Order: sequence, then C-alpha cells, then structure tokens
Amino acid sequence: MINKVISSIASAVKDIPDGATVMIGGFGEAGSPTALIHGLIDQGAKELTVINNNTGNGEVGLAALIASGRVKKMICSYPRSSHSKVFPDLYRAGEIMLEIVPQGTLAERIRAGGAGIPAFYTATTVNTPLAEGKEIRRIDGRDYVLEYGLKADYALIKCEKADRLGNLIYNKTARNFNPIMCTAANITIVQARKIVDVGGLEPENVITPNIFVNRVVEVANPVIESDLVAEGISYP
Amino acid sequence: MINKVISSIASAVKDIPDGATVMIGGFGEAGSPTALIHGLIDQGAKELTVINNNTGNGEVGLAALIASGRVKKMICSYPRSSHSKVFPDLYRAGEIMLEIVPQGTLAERIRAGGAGIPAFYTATTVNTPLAEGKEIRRIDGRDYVLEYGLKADYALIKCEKADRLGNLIYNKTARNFNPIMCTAANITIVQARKIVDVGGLEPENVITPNIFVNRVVEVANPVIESDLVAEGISYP
Amino acid sequence: MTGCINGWTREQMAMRAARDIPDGSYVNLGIGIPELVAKFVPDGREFIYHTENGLLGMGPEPAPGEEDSELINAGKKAVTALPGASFFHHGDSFTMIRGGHIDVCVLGAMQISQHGDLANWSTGAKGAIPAVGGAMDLVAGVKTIFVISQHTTKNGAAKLVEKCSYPLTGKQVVTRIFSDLAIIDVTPEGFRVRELAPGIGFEEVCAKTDAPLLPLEET
Amino acid sequence: MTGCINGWTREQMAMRAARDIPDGSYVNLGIGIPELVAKFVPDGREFIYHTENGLLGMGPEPAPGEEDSELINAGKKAVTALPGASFFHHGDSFTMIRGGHIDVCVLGAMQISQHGDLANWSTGAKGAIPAVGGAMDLVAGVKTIFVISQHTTKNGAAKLVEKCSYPLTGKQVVTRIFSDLAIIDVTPEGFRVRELAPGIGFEEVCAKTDAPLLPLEET
Repeated sequence: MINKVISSIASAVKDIPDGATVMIGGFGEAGSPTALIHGLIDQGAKELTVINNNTGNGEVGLAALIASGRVKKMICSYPRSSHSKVFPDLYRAGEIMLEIVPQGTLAERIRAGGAGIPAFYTATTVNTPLAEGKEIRRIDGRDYVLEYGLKADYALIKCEKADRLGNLIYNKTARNFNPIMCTAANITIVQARKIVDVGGLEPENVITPNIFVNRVVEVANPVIESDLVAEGISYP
Repeated sequence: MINKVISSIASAVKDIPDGATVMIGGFGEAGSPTALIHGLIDQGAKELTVINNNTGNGEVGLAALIASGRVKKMICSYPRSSHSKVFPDLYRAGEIMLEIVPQGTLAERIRAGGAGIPAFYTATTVNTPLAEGKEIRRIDGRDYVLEYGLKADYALIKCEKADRLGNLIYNKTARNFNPIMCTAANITIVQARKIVDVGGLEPENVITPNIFVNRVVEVANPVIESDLVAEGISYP
Repeated sequence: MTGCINGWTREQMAMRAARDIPDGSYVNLGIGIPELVAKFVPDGREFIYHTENGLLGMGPEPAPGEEDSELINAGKKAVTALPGASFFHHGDSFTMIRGGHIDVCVLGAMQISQHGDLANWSTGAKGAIPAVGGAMDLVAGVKTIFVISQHTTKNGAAKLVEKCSYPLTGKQVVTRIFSDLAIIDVTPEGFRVRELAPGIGFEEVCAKTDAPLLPLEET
Repeated sequence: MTGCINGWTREQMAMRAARDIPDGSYVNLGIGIPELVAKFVPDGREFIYHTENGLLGMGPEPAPGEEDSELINAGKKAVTALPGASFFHHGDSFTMIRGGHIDVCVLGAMQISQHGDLANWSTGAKGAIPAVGGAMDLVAGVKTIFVISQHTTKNGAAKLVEKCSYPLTGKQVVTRIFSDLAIIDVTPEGFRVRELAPGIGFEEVCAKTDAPLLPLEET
C-alpha cells in the first residue's frame, strides 16, 4: 500500500544533505512550511541553496534558517525580510550569495524544471541589467531572453489537506509557489494541516496530484510567522 | 457590469472571419464544443487553421467542419477520426494541410502561447523525423529541440459550469486541452452546460479564471458525438 | 509651505488614474500609492483586480479582526476575495501577466524617461539590496502601464528625466504618468502634459522635469 | 499450426510485464496489448495509472451501462477513476510525462532496434497518415520504457532489428521487450534473452529476430 505519511518532522527532513538545493514554498508567510523549516534548522544541514520568493520574516522560519548560517545562496525575486535585517546584514557582509530573478521568471523557471523544459524565452528583463550576459533572441520582431529551468533536490511545502497518497489542496493565497515547487524537486516534503482519507479530496479539486509528492507530515496547528514575529520570538 | 453571457451560439461565433486560426478543445469527443463547431459550420467561415488533438468523429463536430471543406490546415497529434474517413480522404487528395505535433509538445506550445513564452526547448522528437529542420541545442549533456508557442484568434471551448464573469469548471477528462486553449486565444468562446450565479463557483476550485474567457453560451443538453455517430447522423 | 492647495494629493492622483481605466478592465496595482486606485472605481464601471501572488477578484482590505494570514496581496497585506474570485498558483498567475491578459497595471516609479523607460527596483548603489519582485514581468507583459508618483523625490530631484540613471525595470513601457503636479503622456515626441493639477502652471512642471515637456495640446 | 501451446498469449505477456513493475510505481499504459497490464498487478503491489488525457488514478473499465463519454482514457475508451484520483489539463498531464515523473510506460511497437530505438507511429509509407499522439513524449520523458509486442508482424517479418527502417519514435529508449516468444533486455551489447516462453527455444527466437541475440546469462 502506498503510504507517504511520515509521523514526525524530524524523520521527514532527516536525509537532506549538506549542499542540497531546497525549494521552500510560500509568499511572505502565506504558505510557508515553517514547521519543516524549523525541522531543517534542527537537523543541521548546511551550505544550502534555497529558492523562495523572499528571505523570511523576523527571526523565524526562512529568516531563522538564513540567520543560522546554513544558507550559502538564495535564489529569489525580492530578498527583503519583514521585520528583519537578517538577510541584508549577511549579504552586505558577503556571507551569502544572491541570485535575483524576477518573480514571474522564477515561477516559470520552477514550472519548466518540473515539466522537463530545460530552457525557454521570455521578454521579462530584456533591456535591463538582469539580462546582462544572457542570450537574447529576436522572435517575431520582439527580443526575448533565454532562461533555464530550475530543479531542486528537495521541496518543503505547506498545504491545507493531504491524503496518504500525497494529493494536496491549499488554502487561498497560501497556494502561491507551492504547487509548482512540488513538481520541480526530486523529493517533495509536505506539511499538511490535515491528513484526510483517500477519497476525501474531490478528484476535480485536487491541486497537486500525488505523483509530485513524496512525504507528508501532519502539522495540525502550524505556527503563524507574523504571530511569532509580533511576540519577538527567534528560532530556535 | 461585466457580463460575458451571449444568448445564442450564432452570435457567439458570428465574427470569426475567413482565414482565422481556431483552437478547438476536446480529446476525442470528451470536452468537444460540438454545438459551437456546428455554429461555426452554419456561419460559413472558411480557410480556417484548426488546432485540436484529433480530427473528429463520424461526420459531426470537427469531422463535419473538415468535411465541409472550410479547414485549410489541421495542427494535431493524432489525425485519425473515429468512424470516419473524412480527414484521410481529404489529406490523401491534397485538399487539407497537416502539421503533426506530438501531444505533449502540442499542449506545451499552447500553454506557452498563452503564457507569453514565444519558444522553449523539449527532448520530445529529438532523433526523429519530426525534429528535422528544427534547431537542436545541447543543454546539460542532452539534446533538445526548439519549439514555438502557439496562439489562436479564437478558441472554442466546452465546460461544465460557468458564471457571467467567465469563470469555468470542467467535467472529468473533458477538461483536457480546454483550459490551456482558453489562455492562448485572442477571443475565447465557451459552451457551458450550465451558467451559475457569480459566487456559485468556489474560488479554490475554479479551473479557468475569468480573465481567459470572452464569451459564454449555455448549452444545457449538448449532443454527445458518439450518440450522433451511432445514429449515423451527418451535420448539417 | 503655505496653506494653499497646490497639486494633487495621493488620493487625487489615484482617482485620476482610475478614471482612465476602461470599464471591464483586468487591473494589477503596484505596492504603495497605486493600491489607492482600488478606492476610486468610477460609477458604472467594473474592474477586476489581479494580485500576482495568486488571486483574481481581489477585494478591499478586511474589517479589523477579519484578517487572514493566508489571504494577502502582493504587498503582503490582508485583502479579501470578492464573489467570482479565483485562486491559482504562481505559474498560472504569471501566465496572466506575461501572456498579455492583464489590461492595465499601475506602478510606482523612481525614474521615468521621456521614452517611457521605467526604473523602480534598485538605485544600483553599492550595498543596496536589489529587489525586483514582479515589476519586470508586469512591464513586459501588461498592455498598458500607468505610473503614479510624486513628481520629484523627497530631495526635490526630478523623477521624469531624459534618460534613467537607475537600472531599468523596462524600456519604453510607461504610457501615462499621474504625478502630484500633472498628468503626462509619454508620446513618440516625448513627455506631453495632458492635464495640470489645480494651482500648478506649465512652467512649474517644466522646472521640476529633467526632460523636454510639451504643453497641453489645444483642442 | 498445432494445438500445442508454444509461447505466451497476450495476457501472459502483459502479466510478465506487470511482474517487472516495482511496487508504488506510476505507470502509463499504451493502447492495445499494454492496456492488459492493468489486469495483472502482482499481489502486494500498488500501481497508480496515468492516462495522458488528464487522469491520475485511472481504474478499470466501467460496468456495461456505466460508461461516461467524459471519463475516458488515451485510447478513448470508457474508464473509471479510483479513490485518490485527480483530473488535470493536458499541460499538467505532460508535465508528469516530460518532467520525468512517470516511472514506467508500456508501449506497443512496430520495430525495436538492438540499441533500444523504437518505431511505433508511422510506416513512413506514401499516403500513410502519420499519427504520433503522445508516444514521442512518453519515450522522451518516462524513466523506464517497456515494450509488449508480438515477436514478428502478421506477415512474419522481424520486429526486433539491427536498425529500424520505419521512422523513429525515440532513440535508445526501450529497456525491455515482452514478446510472445521471450523476454528480451536491451543491453549495451545488444539484445539479450532474459527468459524464454514455454516451448520456445533460443534458436527459434534467433531465427525470428533480425539482429544478434545474446543467450540467457548463466547465473
């Protein structure tokens, strides 16, 4: 019987090695798999390349992972943290690398990585410094820049409901990067607010089909990052 | 007030001009907008380029449109008709052009067209006759072929439920090419089994957001092509 | 500074921009003053708001206490979803943007050139953290780009310039600028005043613009 | 022809292929004999079937009278959806295929070369209607490609050949062939018999194969 449910966060993330590339879902705190990120901090993997739209909030979740010194490189569109100077300080000190990618190009590169598309053309960044050094091609009279698909060794994902096969649904704008990241990682690890019986998700409404998911952990009452930030909490 | 509902099929398709490129949803008969296709036959536009996975069934729907002599070129993956020799006969007689595209490349070209991606690379067709004359690029040690996004002037779409804003949901495997075609056409015309009030579709479950839809016609009891074929009906 | 009202307030700039959005438009609003546009939908028009983090049919901010940390806009502020809304992932959201499906986007600006080049993501200064977000995708993909911006920086430097000195967000993308002093079109001949704010003269706008400025066309 | 049972039936070929699919695999089955594989899931294993027209978790054909013209497989036959199934559009369906997410695909063949090249979509003959469907995407994207096929054509021509004369579907893609006469691996050294069907000798398989054939490896 296929059963992707893992009983603890620690075992769900235990094999992430030093040097891994990790996609982390979420846009700001919405859809952020904070429990899994904290599990990764506890686990200790270092020299990570992290792909997320931002750089975390306060000193919890992704911001705490960055603060722990375990992130070698961030790939993101908007490397500003709410209520935090964690990333800017490390960046100015030369202790973290940054690859800045426009949000839509980031999304498409992830989607392409998951879909077996190694490269594609887009008009985004043409005639800007972010296109420097990249191949430009004129197609039907307009210039486009060549961008490459992005893949990861692991993806850390937050969803609303999952079943043991790994089908997922999300909640409102917490969906964001999560479904495309599920497709682009070798191992996709999901924190679900609730695990339901197989058949408990309507086939028409499944957002992430189970083929894209490897492990599911139930986190019934996930922390809300802005609450932690408001309370002044730093993880760990 | 935004209201995309059109009262008749005839008015929904009336401006499709000669020479138009028309995407038609459906895979076999599932999701085929047969009522709209019959409306297009009645309307009379000719010299059409049609994009669909197949070439229709029997002598109704797409097969009937082809039989009417109005289709100059088919772009499809599997130009075989069930219970019909309409396409093969015209093709062998040199009266219709054919661009054969693998099903996944066809889907991705349509998706790319809708997403503003003018071209992308894929491994599909490499080392086959279908890659002849196309650009090959080696990326990370594997060869890929360059394929271009596909757009259309019009898309004819079948869905299960729509609202007046143009939000759509589909029924089972009748979804197929319909959602991506909605994104890739300049004017998307939808035949919906039922039009519901705005708010009647759950925002989490909308498959085609209304931004991709221009016109919606209710066809409460659409014909089922295989029934027509079984009855030996030819349209018109 | 006197008590006289010269020029437009932030709200008035937003209202002017809203007036120029056609009925039925799909609209994306940038962070900051552009967000105010949503308050000023002209009577008889309906706009559908898109936010790039995955919501079409975005409504106003919720009542205090009704905020949901999983229902936010691109500026990460709590919003609502109107009837007829839909949620989708980032890939699909930027299909809407990159694919040319959004009609109008209203953005803020650091600099706008007389040819419509926009700079709004980085000063390019050493030590600055570049943060582009979705701005480059929006200017590359949306049919009409409006800018709402104070006419000059806090230090009085011109934002409307012959050539941007900051790194570009996009080239030849802005079509109309709503500043506190004037509404200005980007035309093939350069900046042209379309309307002056109350109490503002053409000469004053010229003085605060670092590029040639064409006067109102007589009609 | 005698009444003796020599070689495997279509069902037996499908059963042998099913045996070689690991537990928990995501599987796509081509049209024809490959469809029979779904009937022979070995005890203790669970496979999840994908059909490229937008269904993961495909179940068996429905009872007569229960068919739904909007619930079909890639061969356009009525199927069912099992608990845990999901529906999706063609773009997402081929993300699964092209993106390397499907573990095993079982296809039919017109010709297979000793290097694993597959030809199964067109004879290339004048007047033939080429019809590729999803076959090229499957061989390009799926990790393991099995072929189930009669060892020879109806006319007795070899299907296992040194070099395909028909247009290719993909190059070096097939890893194992389940024919009515034998199970044959495509190895770096060429075709190697893995198992002979009952009543079939190595010499007979050699005689019906137009390429060098390596015998069973002694273990």
